[in-house]
Amino acid sequence: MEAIAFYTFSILITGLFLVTVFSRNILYAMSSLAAGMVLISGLFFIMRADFLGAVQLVVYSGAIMALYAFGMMFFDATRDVKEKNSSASSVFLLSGISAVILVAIFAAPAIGEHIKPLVTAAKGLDNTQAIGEILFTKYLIPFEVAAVMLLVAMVAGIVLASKKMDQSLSEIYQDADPENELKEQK
Amino acid sequence: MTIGLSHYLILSAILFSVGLAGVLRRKNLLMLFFATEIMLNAANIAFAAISVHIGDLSGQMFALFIIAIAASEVAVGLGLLILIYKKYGTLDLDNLSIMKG
Amino acid sequence: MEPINVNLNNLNLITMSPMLVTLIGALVILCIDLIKPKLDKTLYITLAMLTIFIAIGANLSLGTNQRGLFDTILIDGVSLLGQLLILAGSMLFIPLALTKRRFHEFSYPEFFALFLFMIFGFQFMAASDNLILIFVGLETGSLALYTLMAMHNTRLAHEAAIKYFTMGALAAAFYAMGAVIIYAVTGSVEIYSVARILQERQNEIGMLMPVIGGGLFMIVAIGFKVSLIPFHMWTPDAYEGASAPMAGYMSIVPKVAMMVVAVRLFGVYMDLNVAIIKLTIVLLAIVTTTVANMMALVQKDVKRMLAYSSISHAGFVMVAIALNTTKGYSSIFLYYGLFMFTNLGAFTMLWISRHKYNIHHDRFHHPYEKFAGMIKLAPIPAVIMAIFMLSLAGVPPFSLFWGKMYILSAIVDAGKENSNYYIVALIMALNSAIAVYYYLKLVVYMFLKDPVDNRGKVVYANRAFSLELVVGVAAFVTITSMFYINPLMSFITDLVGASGY
Amino acid sequence: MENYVYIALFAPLVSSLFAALFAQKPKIQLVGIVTSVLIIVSLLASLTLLLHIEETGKAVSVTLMDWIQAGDMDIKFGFTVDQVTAVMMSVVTLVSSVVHVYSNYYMESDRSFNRFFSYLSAFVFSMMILVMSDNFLGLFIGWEGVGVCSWLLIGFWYDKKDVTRDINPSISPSWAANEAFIMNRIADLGMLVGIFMIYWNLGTLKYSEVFAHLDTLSHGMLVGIGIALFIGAMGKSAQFPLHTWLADAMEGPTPVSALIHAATMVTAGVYLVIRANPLYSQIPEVGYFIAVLGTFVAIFAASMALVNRDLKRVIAYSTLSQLGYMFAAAGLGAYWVALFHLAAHAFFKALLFVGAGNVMHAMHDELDMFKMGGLKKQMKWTFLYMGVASLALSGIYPFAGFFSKDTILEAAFNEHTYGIWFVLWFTAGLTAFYSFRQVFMVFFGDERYHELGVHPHEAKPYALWAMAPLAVLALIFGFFKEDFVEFVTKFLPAYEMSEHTEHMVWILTIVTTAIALTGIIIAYFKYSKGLKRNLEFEKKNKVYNLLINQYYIPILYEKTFSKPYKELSEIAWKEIDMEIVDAGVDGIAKAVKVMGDESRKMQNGNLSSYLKWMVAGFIIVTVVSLLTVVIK
Amino acid sequence: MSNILTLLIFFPLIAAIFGFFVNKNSIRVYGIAVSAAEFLLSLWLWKSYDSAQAGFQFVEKMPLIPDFGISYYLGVDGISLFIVIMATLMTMIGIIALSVKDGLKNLIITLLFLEVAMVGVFVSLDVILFYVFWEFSLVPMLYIIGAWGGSKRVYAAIKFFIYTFAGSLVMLVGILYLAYLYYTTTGVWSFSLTDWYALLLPMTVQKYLFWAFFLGFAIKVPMFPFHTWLPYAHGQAPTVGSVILAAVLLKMGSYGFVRFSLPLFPDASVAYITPVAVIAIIMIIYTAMVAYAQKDMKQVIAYSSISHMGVIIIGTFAMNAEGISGSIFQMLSHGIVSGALFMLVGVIYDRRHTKLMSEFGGLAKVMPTYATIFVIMTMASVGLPLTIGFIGEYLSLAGFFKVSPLMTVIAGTSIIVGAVYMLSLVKKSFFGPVTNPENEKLKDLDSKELWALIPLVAIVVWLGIYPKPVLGPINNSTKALVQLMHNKAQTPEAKKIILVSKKAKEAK
Repeated sequence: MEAIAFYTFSILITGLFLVTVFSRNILYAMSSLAAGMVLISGLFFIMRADFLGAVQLVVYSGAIMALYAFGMMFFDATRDVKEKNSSASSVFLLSGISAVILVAIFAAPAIGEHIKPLVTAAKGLDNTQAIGEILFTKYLIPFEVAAVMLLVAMVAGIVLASKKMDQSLSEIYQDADPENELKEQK
Repeated sequence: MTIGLSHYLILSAILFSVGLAGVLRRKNLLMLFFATEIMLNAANIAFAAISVHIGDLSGQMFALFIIAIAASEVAVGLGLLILIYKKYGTLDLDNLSIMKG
Repeated sequence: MEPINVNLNNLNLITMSPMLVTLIGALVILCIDLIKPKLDKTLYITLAMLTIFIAIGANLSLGTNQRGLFDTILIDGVSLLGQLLILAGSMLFIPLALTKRRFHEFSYPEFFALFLFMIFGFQFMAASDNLILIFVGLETGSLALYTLMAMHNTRLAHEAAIKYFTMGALAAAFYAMGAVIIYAVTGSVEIYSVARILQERQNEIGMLMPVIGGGLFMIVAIGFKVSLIPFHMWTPDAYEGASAPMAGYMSIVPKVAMMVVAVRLFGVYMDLNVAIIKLTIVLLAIVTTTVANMMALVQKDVKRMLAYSSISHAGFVMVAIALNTTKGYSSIFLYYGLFMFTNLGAFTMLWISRHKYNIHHDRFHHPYEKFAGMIKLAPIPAVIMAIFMLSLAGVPPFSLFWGKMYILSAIVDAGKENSNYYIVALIMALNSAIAVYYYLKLVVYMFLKDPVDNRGKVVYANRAFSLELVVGVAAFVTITSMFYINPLMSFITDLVGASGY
Repeated sequence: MENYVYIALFAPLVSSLFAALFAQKPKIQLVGIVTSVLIIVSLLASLTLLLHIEETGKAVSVTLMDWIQAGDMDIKFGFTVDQVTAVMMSVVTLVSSVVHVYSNYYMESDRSFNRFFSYLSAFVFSMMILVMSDNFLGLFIGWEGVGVCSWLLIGFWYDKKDVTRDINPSISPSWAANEAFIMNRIADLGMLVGIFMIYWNLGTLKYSEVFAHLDTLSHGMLVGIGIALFIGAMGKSAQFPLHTWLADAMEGPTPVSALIHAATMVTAGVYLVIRANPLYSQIPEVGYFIAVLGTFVAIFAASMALVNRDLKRVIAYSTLSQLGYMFAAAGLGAYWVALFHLAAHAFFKALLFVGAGNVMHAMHDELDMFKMGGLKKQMKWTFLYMGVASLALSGIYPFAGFFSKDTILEAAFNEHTYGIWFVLWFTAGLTAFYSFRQVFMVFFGDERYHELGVHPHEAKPYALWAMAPLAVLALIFGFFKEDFVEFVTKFLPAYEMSEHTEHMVWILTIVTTAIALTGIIIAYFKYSKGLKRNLEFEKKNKVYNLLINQYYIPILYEKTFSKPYKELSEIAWKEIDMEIVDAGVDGIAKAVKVMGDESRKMQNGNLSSYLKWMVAGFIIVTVVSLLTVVIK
Repeated sequence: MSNILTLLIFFPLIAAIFGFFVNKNSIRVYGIAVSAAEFLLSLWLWKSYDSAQAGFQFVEKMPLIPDFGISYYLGVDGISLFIVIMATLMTMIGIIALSVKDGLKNLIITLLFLEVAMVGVFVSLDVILFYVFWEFSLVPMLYIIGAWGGSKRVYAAIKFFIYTFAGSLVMLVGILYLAYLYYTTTGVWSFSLTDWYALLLPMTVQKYLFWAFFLGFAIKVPMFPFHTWLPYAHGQAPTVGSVILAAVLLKMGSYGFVRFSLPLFPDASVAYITPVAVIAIIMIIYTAMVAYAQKDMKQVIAYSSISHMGVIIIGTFAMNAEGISGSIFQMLSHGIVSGALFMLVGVIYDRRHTKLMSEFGGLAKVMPTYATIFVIMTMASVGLPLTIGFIGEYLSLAGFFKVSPLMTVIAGTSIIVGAVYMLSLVKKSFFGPVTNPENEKLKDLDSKELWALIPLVAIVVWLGIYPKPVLGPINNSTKALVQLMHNKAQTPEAKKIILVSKKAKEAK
């Protein structure tokens, strides 16, 4: 059962992401990305990492994709993107080799074996509870920092996308200066 | 036939490479960002799988934070994209090559 | 489900104090802006400086070798040093906002808030050995940094920010993957326990591959941030696009933060004596230094040249990581400490000469021609700039010579273990000879050529007192280095040694 | 007596410095007078010393001050006046005095009158150091000092331009001066090497100590030292193959030729051999070589003198030839004979040169003897002086040359080196021939000078008076032979003829005189009347051409040394230094730059390729590392 | 006055900084006054120097970076004393003779900075301190060549800088390695030369270190084939630059050999006598030939410098007191003589703005005083006895004769080939008729130039006749040096070749 689900999901995810990567249409790409994300959350559920699956679903498929969608609308990117994609061979070579490398590493017998869990929650808790416990004890600080990071992202997003940036103060010459810079050029 | 850790890891590896291919291939910055999301997701899968496999929660936490990071990156990245879109009117990275040499 | 009891005393909250200070500072600035917009930038500059000042104080008051907050925060000597360097670099940066010309980024309080957030992020990088926290800190800092760059709001700045951002995203993916691999063999994301577990397991079959693989992924991520070739590609463009002080800042603070991470992470590998990683680091460092030097030779813009030069300096420093000696690690911090003043001084000199319209070149703000004959137009700035260049070139008695000497000495010392290090030392030494050419090129333009035409004021265009002050401080530190090297080095060595490196 | 030593030594120095003060001023007669007087003072001091030594038989030694002290080397300015030195000093100062006084006349209208005296006195000073020094390095000071003075004096008329002449490649005073200096330097290297050998084997350079410890050295080492020192002597005394400079040195003013290139400096080599007699007497094979070389030079130079038309060059070759005699004697161990000939030769050869100076003045610096003739009438005294000198040179009784040269021949005979004797004997005939060829060409026959439009005149009386001492000595010096022998053999090894030779003396004398007279007679018949240049002969005759071209040696040197050296230098500079060494260095710099330009291309500004580089870098690093692991 | 050396170093430094405040028009007098004061100070140093002692005097030691064993450690012995005096003298004379009009103030200040570095190099007994001054000396020289030089000045200046810089970086690695060896042997860091002298190094290590130091010094000297920067530097440098470069900066290299290579690596030095001597011989003969081929007066003298430096190297590697004393004396002699020659060429360059020999001819007639001094210097340059040039050359060759007679004979050709190019230079420029009408009205030396040159002439003659006041202290210190080397030598070969003078032995 698990195997079937895994393979189905895997193939679908891979296929969808391939579409994301290779599609000419930005809408398709985004849709397949979103779908892939959803399916990944499915994988998480299979693994019994319920909380993660939920977060994946909410944050990725919800928030992130929504952001992308807004961005896409802003960019008026519904039409096909004309890309002069760089030579496929080098791309495939590079990504193929990295896949091989990764597989080679992951195939090592030591991976995931003989490891004692270090960070565990109290026994008998389900996944979400366990994560909650850990998140607010062990990973409290990363959690807080992540909050700041999101704040930073928010401020950054606001600053970058705001009207303030439309006119660059760095590029105009202000008259507050006694000397006229243009004159200096002569 | 049981699905072991290595299955997930290999899936992760494949997805990582798919994402990598996208990053290398894409010229449209927005779509390039999509590809980076794929790569991060690949890592997430691996983390979750290892975490579940060994019964340690750090991996899942890591995945959680990666999701947060991905979200933040999207926010900043989109901000930057909007900025250059306003200036250049396009998201094609080939146009961004004033600086070279 | 039982409630979790956490003893506040065990948390050791004090270890967070420097970060908290910066965080509060950032939030205060944001709040002030919300409450009363359109306040003058001097207010924010002062606030930021105050914040950093307090943070430095908080930092200095910390004792070494303590952990806090569920062991995610690690305050050891290295983290103190890292934080100090980060804060000091930031302290030097902030006054550069007070320029004569108006520039986009400094006109908005968000800039200063983001700046403090960035420091906050980097501080966590330095003060943690938890890969998650490092990652989050890294991204906080980096995202803020991208924004700060873009806020310069010129075409080049946007281009630079995008390039930096995109490559950063890729590097982040590599970091994540590296962490996966490490996690997969150790079950831990905390470097100290990673070290312990690897030590236990290192002789198991099939360990070598993931250990090395993880290391290599991390090398990409770290190499990206400290700009090792070939992960350096963003560096020249980012420096060129960013404003001069930001470029100077980027050449130090994020690198220092990442160096701390590198010391922690590769320290593990060094202790394990993984020859491949050692070799890779050394080779990358050699390639970085050499190729960057060669590329810097052919630059036409001073800022871009300095970008390549900072790459080559990073490569030079990187060798010290592979040595795994206290002296080596200490000299990294010494080097960056000295490099900070000299390089920021040089960038500030560029900043002083920054003007709005390109005169000499379509693309470049600071082509060499701009400085031609500077000794005749502005003798003292010319001399100071020359001192910075000579210091960067490693000409004694200026500060970087000592840094260079310590690193070379550390490399030579390591020759006892592996005689190939003598060759490394020689390569590095000869690289300095290549490097001296491009530094001299500027000196030559300033001292040996006649002004291109009568545009004397160009080199002063952006002059302001605070900038001069920074230059003065930097010059002072650069010139008088030989008198404080000893206390500084012993301070650093004590701290580094106390951290067990 | 020490004071006399200092007076003899330093009077010329004072004289030189005094003249130097006015070197750039126009002529001041006082300078000439003062310098002459100072040199005469030196002469008087020398003579006093001579007498003193004659009386006491003891050498006078003084040490002026330390000079070089390094390691174990301790060299002082030490001077010692023994019999040989006293003779040399007297000869040098005497000739110098004459030449100084004479120069007042000869240089009277020269622009650089004062400078000339400065140089001339400086030369005397150097020469005095050379002969008076009590160690080899002091000798070397004088050795080089006279070289420089010779350089200055040969090149005295430095502003003359290089001219190409038919018999000499390209010559001017400055050229000749350089040639002389450089050739001497070649020999000086040999001398230096000799000094080094002495120092490292004996630890000292002082004559007395060196000669006292010679027996501690191996024979090979002695031979080495002997050869090295002799190489030095060869340069200064212009022995083959370092002889070419002497003839060219005639570019200098004639008094200079008289003093330096006839009487004193060129005999320094002979002096050195005499001085080092304890050394050379232990290595007879080297001595024999010296004798053979001297003999060869004697006839070699004489042969060139046979045909030369240049008044001064003829005398120069004769000097060369006579130096050969001296070396022959010294080489055979007859040191006092060599010294005796040295002294005698100094007198008559200086006289001859000074006489030639008179002729040159009269002829307005024309030197071609074919353009002279019949000067007897106008220049009676000069004719007389030159006649005396030529007779002395030819070895006719009772002139000085007779005694000295005869003794050399006897010595050669005595040593059973009959080959040497024969050649020297034959050379005596040649000597007589060319000497009188010269006398006849200049003073007898048609007055060919009219073609040049010159009106010859006799030199001023004081100049003629000044020459008188030389003439007198050329006449009578030979009669002092016995006293001389007695005097110098207190220091030099006595050279006794064997009984057999004693018996043969009369026959030898007659034979020698006979050949000399034959030479004179032939010369008389050939040159005293109706002389015309036979251009056809000069063109066709190979022997003539060989001789007039100095056996083509200057040309050979030019072609084998000077020119290749110059060309090699050009190659060294342009091809090697610039094209290889420097270009190599620049090549490295350029290569670095090119590599910079090449590697800069990877920074092409395109984000996509940046990303690819990053991944490629990762893959390269990883593949290499992992492969290493796998291989291991 | 125990810290006279500090004064000697820092007086010009402070004067240079004060110089910024002096008005342009008065800077010349200021420069002369300061350099003269510095020169007098160095003479005072000589006066207070105890010639009878061989060791370091006026020693000052103050920790600078104590943890790393770096200290401010100064001292002079007979070997360095006179080079210091020469440095101050030549600076003073160079400033007196300055004919530069543009940027005179900058030039004088730069010269004073250069003086700091020069004095510092020779009085430092701490290796890092030495290195600091050594490297720092490049900077002012770069500026002097590059700013006041000829048409290719920038190229020449950069070449000079980078070439020497590259060499000395290799040396730095050697220094650091040696320090590390000292540390591993004794457990303390120290860069004090006197401490290092006590270090006995194994032969293999000595070999590597020898070459590391060799590269640094050889480029500075400069030794073939690292010499090509020199003709450019000299050819392009202004007169004062050439004077100081030839007189002092080149001596840093040869001084380095004496001060470092020999006593630190006696065995390696002995083992490498032959290759080094071969290089030196190539320098002597080959560069003499190149000098002969030159068309430019200054280039002749530039190449002649290399040739003379070859003799110095030969003397240094003689490994006995005679040769080493000779080479040190030759350093002084070459400094004075080539300095004067460069100055003389500068004189004619000021008048005619050309240095090509073909432009001249017959100058002796037009400028007799000039010609006289030139000839005196020529004679000193070719090593005429009773001039300063002879003693050094003689002693160097004499010393090396003990090591290898054959090579000495070959090296001894320097007295021949030296005469060839110098005399041909004199002939081409000074003798013959005045062919170029431009030369007919040239002025002879003016008083400023005479003031600069006459002292040099006086020194040339004085030290040629009575070298004892200089040679004595040199000799004392050299003997001690040789003794030290002998004591340190480990290989039998080195023991044999390093020759302790008998007097020193007896004294013991």
